[in-house]
Amino acid sequence: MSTAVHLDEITKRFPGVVANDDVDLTVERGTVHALLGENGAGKTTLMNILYGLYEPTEGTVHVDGRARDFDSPADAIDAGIGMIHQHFMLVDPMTVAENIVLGNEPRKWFGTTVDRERARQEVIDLSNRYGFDVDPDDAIEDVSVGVQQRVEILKALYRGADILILDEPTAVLTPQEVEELFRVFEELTAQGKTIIFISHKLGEAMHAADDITVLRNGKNVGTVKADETSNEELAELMVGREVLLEPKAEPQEPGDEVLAVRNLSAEDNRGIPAVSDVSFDIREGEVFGVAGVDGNGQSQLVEAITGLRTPTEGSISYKGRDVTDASRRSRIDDGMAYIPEDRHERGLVMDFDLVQNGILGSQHSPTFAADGRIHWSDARDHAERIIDEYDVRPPHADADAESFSGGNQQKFIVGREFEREPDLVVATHPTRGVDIGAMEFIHERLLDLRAEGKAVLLVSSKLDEVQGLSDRLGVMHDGELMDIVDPRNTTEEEIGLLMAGERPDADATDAEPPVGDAK
Amino acid sequence: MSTTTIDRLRDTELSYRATLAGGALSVFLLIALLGLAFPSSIWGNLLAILTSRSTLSSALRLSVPITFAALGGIFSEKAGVVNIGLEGLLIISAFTAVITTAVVGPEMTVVGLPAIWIGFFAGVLSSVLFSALFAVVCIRFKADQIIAGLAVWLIALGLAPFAATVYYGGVNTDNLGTTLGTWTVPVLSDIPFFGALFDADPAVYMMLVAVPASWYVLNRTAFGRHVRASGENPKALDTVGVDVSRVRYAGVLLSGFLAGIGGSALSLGLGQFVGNNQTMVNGKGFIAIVAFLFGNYNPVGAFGASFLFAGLEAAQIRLQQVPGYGVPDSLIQTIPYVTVLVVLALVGRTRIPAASGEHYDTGDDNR
Amino acid sequence: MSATENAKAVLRRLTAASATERILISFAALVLAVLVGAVIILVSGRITTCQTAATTLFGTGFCYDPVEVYLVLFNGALGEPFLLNDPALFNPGWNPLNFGLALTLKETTLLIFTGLSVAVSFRAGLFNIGTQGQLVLGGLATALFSFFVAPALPSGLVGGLVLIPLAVIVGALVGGLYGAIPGALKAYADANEVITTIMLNFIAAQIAFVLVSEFFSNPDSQVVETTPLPGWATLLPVAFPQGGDFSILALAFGLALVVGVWFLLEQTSFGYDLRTSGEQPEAAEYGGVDAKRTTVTSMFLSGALGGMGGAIWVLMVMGKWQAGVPALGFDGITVSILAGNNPFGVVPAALLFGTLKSGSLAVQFGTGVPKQLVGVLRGLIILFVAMPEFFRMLGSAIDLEPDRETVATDGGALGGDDE
Amino acid sequence: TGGPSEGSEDTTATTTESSGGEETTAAEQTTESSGPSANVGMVYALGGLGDKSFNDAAKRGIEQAESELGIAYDEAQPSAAEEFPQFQRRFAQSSNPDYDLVSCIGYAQRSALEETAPNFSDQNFMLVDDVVDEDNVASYLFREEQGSFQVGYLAGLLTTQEFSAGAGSTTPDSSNVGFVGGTETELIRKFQAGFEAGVHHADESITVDAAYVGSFSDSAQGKEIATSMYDNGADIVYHAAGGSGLGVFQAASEQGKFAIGVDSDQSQTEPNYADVILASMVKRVESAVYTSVENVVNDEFNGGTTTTLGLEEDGVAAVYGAELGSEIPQDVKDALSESRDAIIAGDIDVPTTPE
Ligand SMILES: Nc1ncnc2c1ncn2[C@@H]1O[C@H](COP(=O)(O)OP(=O)(O)OP(=O)(O)O)[C@@H](O)[C@H]1O
Ligand SMILES: Nc1ncnc2c1ncn2[C@@H]1O[C@H](COP(=O)(O)OP(=O)(O)OP(=O)(O)O)[C@@H](O)[C@H]1O
Ligand SMILES: [Mg+2]
Ligand SMILES: [Mg+2]
Repeated sequence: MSTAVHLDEITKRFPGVVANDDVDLTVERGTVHALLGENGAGKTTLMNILYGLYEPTEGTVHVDGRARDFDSPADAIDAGIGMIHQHFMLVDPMTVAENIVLGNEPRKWFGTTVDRERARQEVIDLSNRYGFDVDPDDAIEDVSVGVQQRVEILKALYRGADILILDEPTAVLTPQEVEELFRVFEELTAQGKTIIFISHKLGEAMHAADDITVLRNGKNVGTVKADETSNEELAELMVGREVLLEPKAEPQEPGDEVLAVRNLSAEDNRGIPAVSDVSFDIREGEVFGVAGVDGNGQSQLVEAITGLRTPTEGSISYKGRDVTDASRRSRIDDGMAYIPEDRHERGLVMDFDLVQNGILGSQHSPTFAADGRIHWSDARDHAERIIDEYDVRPPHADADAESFSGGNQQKFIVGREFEREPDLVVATHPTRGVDIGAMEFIHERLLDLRAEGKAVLLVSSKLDEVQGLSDRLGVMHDGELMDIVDPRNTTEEEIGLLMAGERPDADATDAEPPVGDAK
Repeated sequence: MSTTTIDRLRDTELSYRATLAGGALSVFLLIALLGLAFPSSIWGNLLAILTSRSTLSSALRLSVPITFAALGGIFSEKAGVVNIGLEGLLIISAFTAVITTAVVGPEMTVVGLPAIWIGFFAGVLSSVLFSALFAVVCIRFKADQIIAGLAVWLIALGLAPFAATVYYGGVNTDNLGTTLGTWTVPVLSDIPFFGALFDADPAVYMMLVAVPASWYVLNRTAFGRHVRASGENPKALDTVGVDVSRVRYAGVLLSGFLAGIGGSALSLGLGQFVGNNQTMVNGKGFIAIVAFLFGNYNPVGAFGASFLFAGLEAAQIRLQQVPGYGVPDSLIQTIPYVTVLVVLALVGRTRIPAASGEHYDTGDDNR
Repeated sequence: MSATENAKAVLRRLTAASATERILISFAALVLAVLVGAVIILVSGRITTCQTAATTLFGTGFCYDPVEVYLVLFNGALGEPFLLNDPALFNPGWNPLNFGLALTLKETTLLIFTGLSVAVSFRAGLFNIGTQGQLVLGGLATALFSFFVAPALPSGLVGGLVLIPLAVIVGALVGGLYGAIPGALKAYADANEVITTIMLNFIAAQIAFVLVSEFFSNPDSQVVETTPLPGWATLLPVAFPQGGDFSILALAFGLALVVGVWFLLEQTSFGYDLRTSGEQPEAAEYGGVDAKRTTVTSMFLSGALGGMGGAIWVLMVMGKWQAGVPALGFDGITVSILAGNNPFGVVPAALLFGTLKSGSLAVQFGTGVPKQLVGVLRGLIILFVAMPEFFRMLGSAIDLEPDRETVATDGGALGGDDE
Repeated sequence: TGGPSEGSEDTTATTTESSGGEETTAAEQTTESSGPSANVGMVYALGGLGDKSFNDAAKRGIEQAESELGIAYDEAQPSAAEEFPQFQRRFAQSSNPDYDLVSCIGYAQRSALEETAPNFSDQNFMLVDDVVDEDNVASYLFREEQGSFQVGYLAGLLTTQEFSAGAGSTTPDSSNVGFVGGTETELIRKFQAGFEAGVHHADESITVDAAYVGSFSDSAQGKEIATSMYDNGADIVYHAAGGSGLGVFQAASEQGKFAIGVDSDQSQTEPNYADVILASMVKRVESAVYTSVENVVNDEFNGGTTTTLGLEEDGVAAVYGAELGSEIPQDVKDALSESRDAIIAGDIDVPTTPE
């Protein structure tokens, strides 16, 4: 086995931050290498350096035994490196084929014109070679995330990549799609390709990788063989202390009904049906979980419940009152808290400081405003209290929201919403992108609320999270609530099948058209 | 102008076009019907105006500056740089074209090139240089594009009349006594109505070439794809090894080039630069922005919209002269603007390139 | 971070410059514009012809002397307190209450209104180019209202005290309603406000022209204008010379509005809603802000301020409405940009542009440099204000950049410069 | 080629056309010589100098006064109506030099002057095209309808016959002529009214297509309008549109038709189009300006009076084009002198508002 990549004492400094601190990393050819670490550990930065997006402040990159000085991704591509970013780098309105050949378009007519036929053919050939199923003529914005990821991989392969870097490739996939991806890994390594992938998930790394490197605070804290380590060892390496891996909600007797959703349907922004005929209810002291792969209507469902989207059909009643057409504000005033999935877009005004962000949603409430005038001193006390109680760091109420890390932003939002003294908490992906410490904290607070008799609607694509916290668990697929299960008596595989749109009694419903996977 | 609220509207795009085209067609049919039924009524007059060769040729001529500026706007904005300074580019090129011709001497020829064509190219060059300044400010110095665009407009709006006053003693230049003239294709120009297409200003022919050419460049060449990617998702382009800044510079310079043709054609078609008030450009650059938004960033659509505005203007000029009905001219002059409003109210949003107006940064500090 | 997020972060940091930084940048932009303007003056001084050189640099004579031009400009705007070529320097005959200063303050006052109008809409995230149209129609409404109501009122001070406030309110209402149109089109039909306001400017000018020329024209005049209002129905100059077209009352009112708008934006729930929708519409919606209503209300407010500008133009400057309304609304955009859309910033920005405008006439008179120079300067100022990054780079190149605090756990978001 | 010319050089060289614009600043004028016989401030109409029409006519008047009466002058070209009072006041206020007369060109200055004049009762003003009833203002009006009648009559006579001269020609079967106005105001309607009356005096059946540009400086629009008229069959188009009129001449030239100029003899001010300019309705703004300056120099300023100049006073007249005039048939010319006499005698009553 030869060495494909060797990173030698890489240090990368950003203004005010050392993202990578003297990192060594060796990846053998033809292997799968996992990179683990908490948020902000420097994983992405390290890989961006390998890909030529960033120049290291210190240290050298060796590929195939030669020291390289990449000025741009183009150089890295020439050296046979391909990278699939955490957020896909695809041009939405362009087709699959257009995206794959972007920057390397085959030309005709003396180079003046893109040879579209040849581009299509090359894409088809390539995807056949690796057994991918993609239609070159689909627009990216019309295909599923899984397909988009395959397009990204094809894009790298089209450029002759031998070394593939994938940044958190499994974050948005169903367990089945994850399995499929790992199968692709095997196919690729069998053909001599080298794979480096970033993950937060210990199990995946153990399962799919040959070697695992853990980063913490920008430093390499250890490289281990996947078959010689344990979850516990990895977790400790990542966090630097022992952690509680799986939250468990103790059973508890629920009280009165708080939220009742009946036959709810809603459309997405494009006017395409996104939620169809969903019914469930949540009672006091109960956590109702919603599991599903991102983009199966959870967002629209939550938006309808919280008043950000008008349902096309069905009704929502909250605390015994029909609120189907009630405004967002009236729901806030009525004690509905909401941790939105997108903290950058919705949860916080990035240009406002925490004092101002602390009253987002309460700007008209008598607590902070009288006669239309805001009491800024009360608002400041409020923000400082949240910062204090929810351990927001650094504790600067006057700093703009933008200047806080994702985890701290999330803690602030969680604090603000929990401090509303809500009757219902709608929490979507409350721990997305936050590190394990913060995750633990948020889980504890959610369970506290439950213990206080509040109702919680928890939406997450992290199966272990919803499974561990919920009293009842609804699984969504293509806008439908496939089933409501008892999370304590259901296996991950069963839930995974529901997420993929297959009902357990699949034999019985075989005749029906496969639900939804339109792509 | 936040782009975050703008949805992906692929599905409605077709219906958008259909609505526009259908609307225009049905209005025309209605006029035709009424006109044929009551030939001596206002509708009859209107029909006669709309089907006259003179109106067509006027509409073509009037659409030249708007179309070129709109094409320029498309390239710039598709590449991710909102260019609200098109008006300024038209002004600066219109002025430079005339002053250069005047300095060279309108009757002179230099190496076989008549002075007026030297002026024409000088006008284009000035607009390219101006857009280069804009590009550097926006791309290198990450200026707010809208504000920088306004600045380009304001500078041109001050500079051209200023220079005219320095040189001529008044905000208007003298008349050159010569224009770009017309090119007439024999035989074809005798066709009724459509003959206007073959008996037109040189700039009209240029426009009729530039529109499909722009479409081709945007949709069929690698450069065009890079332009689109740069406006939709610059990082995607960057990560496949195409220099986003280069593409954006090219897009902005191209917008200067195209707008420059429009500006030169505008003033040299008349042989004079008028610098009063909003200058002779008088909002055409802004109408161009409306035109390409209206045409959904498609060069052909933008031309269609420009032609619609110009056609309304041409019809309006003729309608004014129809005796015996009492609508004040100023009211007729609002027709194009009201039309735009009504259509916008009915059709609503257009799809703006996702990353246009935003800076692109590789995110690293040492490159 | 995705590309757009990343780009947005950069954008945010650019616009979220601290107040001191903003002031520094505005000042630097002014200085740089003045320098570039000086070069333009010199160059044009070579293009034009004259008998004697105004200045000689590097052995070359120039017809215009930039230093003189700027001195004349500011001296003129103040009403010539200095004798530029006289050793005595101070003009003993200078009276602070003069025409030159009145002209400067008149422009300043009008620009405060239009600058506020634009600032309010920009803060709400709406790119309102339509202040001009709102001003035109608001002014017309004021003129017509006063014209028809004045006969019913006792003339003199009492009548004025009743009529003028009402007339301003009418102007504000009409301007506001006209501003609400693009607001509603944006909110309910998703029509781009940049386009609609540009269109509405054209339409307003034409409609006003037709209304006046066809129905309300002054029978004694060749010009398209309304019949002049009686003196008591207009804002008369207090202290300043008669005919100076400046009323300190209007300025006081404008300054009061500055405070009012600031209060509204920063201290009230409505202001919070407005700013939130301007910064991040999604977050506003999330926070229970009715985005559509806020859009319409903000545009109404912006239009009302523009309409008041028109009312003041009619009541203080013209005493009637006349076709060919000056481009005060467009100037408001530049004022607001220079002010960073901050109500308090509007005052110095308006004063600067008012000074430039008023001084430009003195420049043309005193030096022969065409007054359009000021238009160029205005554009340059805006251009430089748009590129704070340039000054940051300049600043760090000559090591003026103050060490800014970096929050420890943050990715250096406050650390600013990526170059 | 620009820049200062400094002492030793031939000073006349700097005022020749070849070196671009001219420089007339206050500083320069006053330091120039032993002292002019009078100082005059000129405030031109919107549209500015270079219109080859109205403002340029006024400029000719002041230039004539400069050379013949030895006065000095400064000029201001307002770009918006709001600048009128400012420029008027600056001249009135100035003590260096102290202006003996401020000439306000164009009706649009009236309301400004109504405010300025009483504020500066020691300052003499003159106003062209409208009346300000103050003792220190001399007002000058013209009977534009009379001159317009004359050119209308000419157009009416020529359009019905076969006539070809210079670069243009008419067809006898045509039944319409055109009128292009600047902005639609009472004053310009007078031009239209006179023109229409003249045309109909020749032949009742000829229609006059009339349209307004909306501006005195939008020659592009002027060209579009005139082109549409020629396309519509008009042989001759008369304009009263200041600088916008240039477009009318261009359209005529491109279409091989005729145009009639206004205010100045435009076959001379626009020599490029002399081959299509049949005639011009001259309005002798220059003589109004000259006369008022002369009055001031002679201490005979006629403040508080209104001078009305018509055909009789030679304040307005139809003058034939420098190039085409000689080709106009004599019988047409005779008819025009007849109608001129008839108007002066009061036998023809020319309306001042269009039908
Ligand atoms: N362009 C940048 N400018 C400044 N700081 C940056 C930049 N990119 C990353 N950082 C900082 O570097 C550190 C490492 O970030 P990086 O994105 O590599 O983390 P990560 O391990 O990939 O985290 P995650 O698991 O959340 O993706 C973070 O503290 C981040 O704040
Ligand atoms: N280019 C950059 N410049 C400045 N700060 C950056 C940059 N990129 C990332 N950061 C900062 O780094 C910190 C953490 O970055 P990271 O990539 O982990 O994203 P995150 O905040 O966890 O977001 P997500 O929710 O997308 O995971 C944040 O404070 C972010 O603002
Ligand atoms: Mg990462
Ligand atoms: Mg992250």
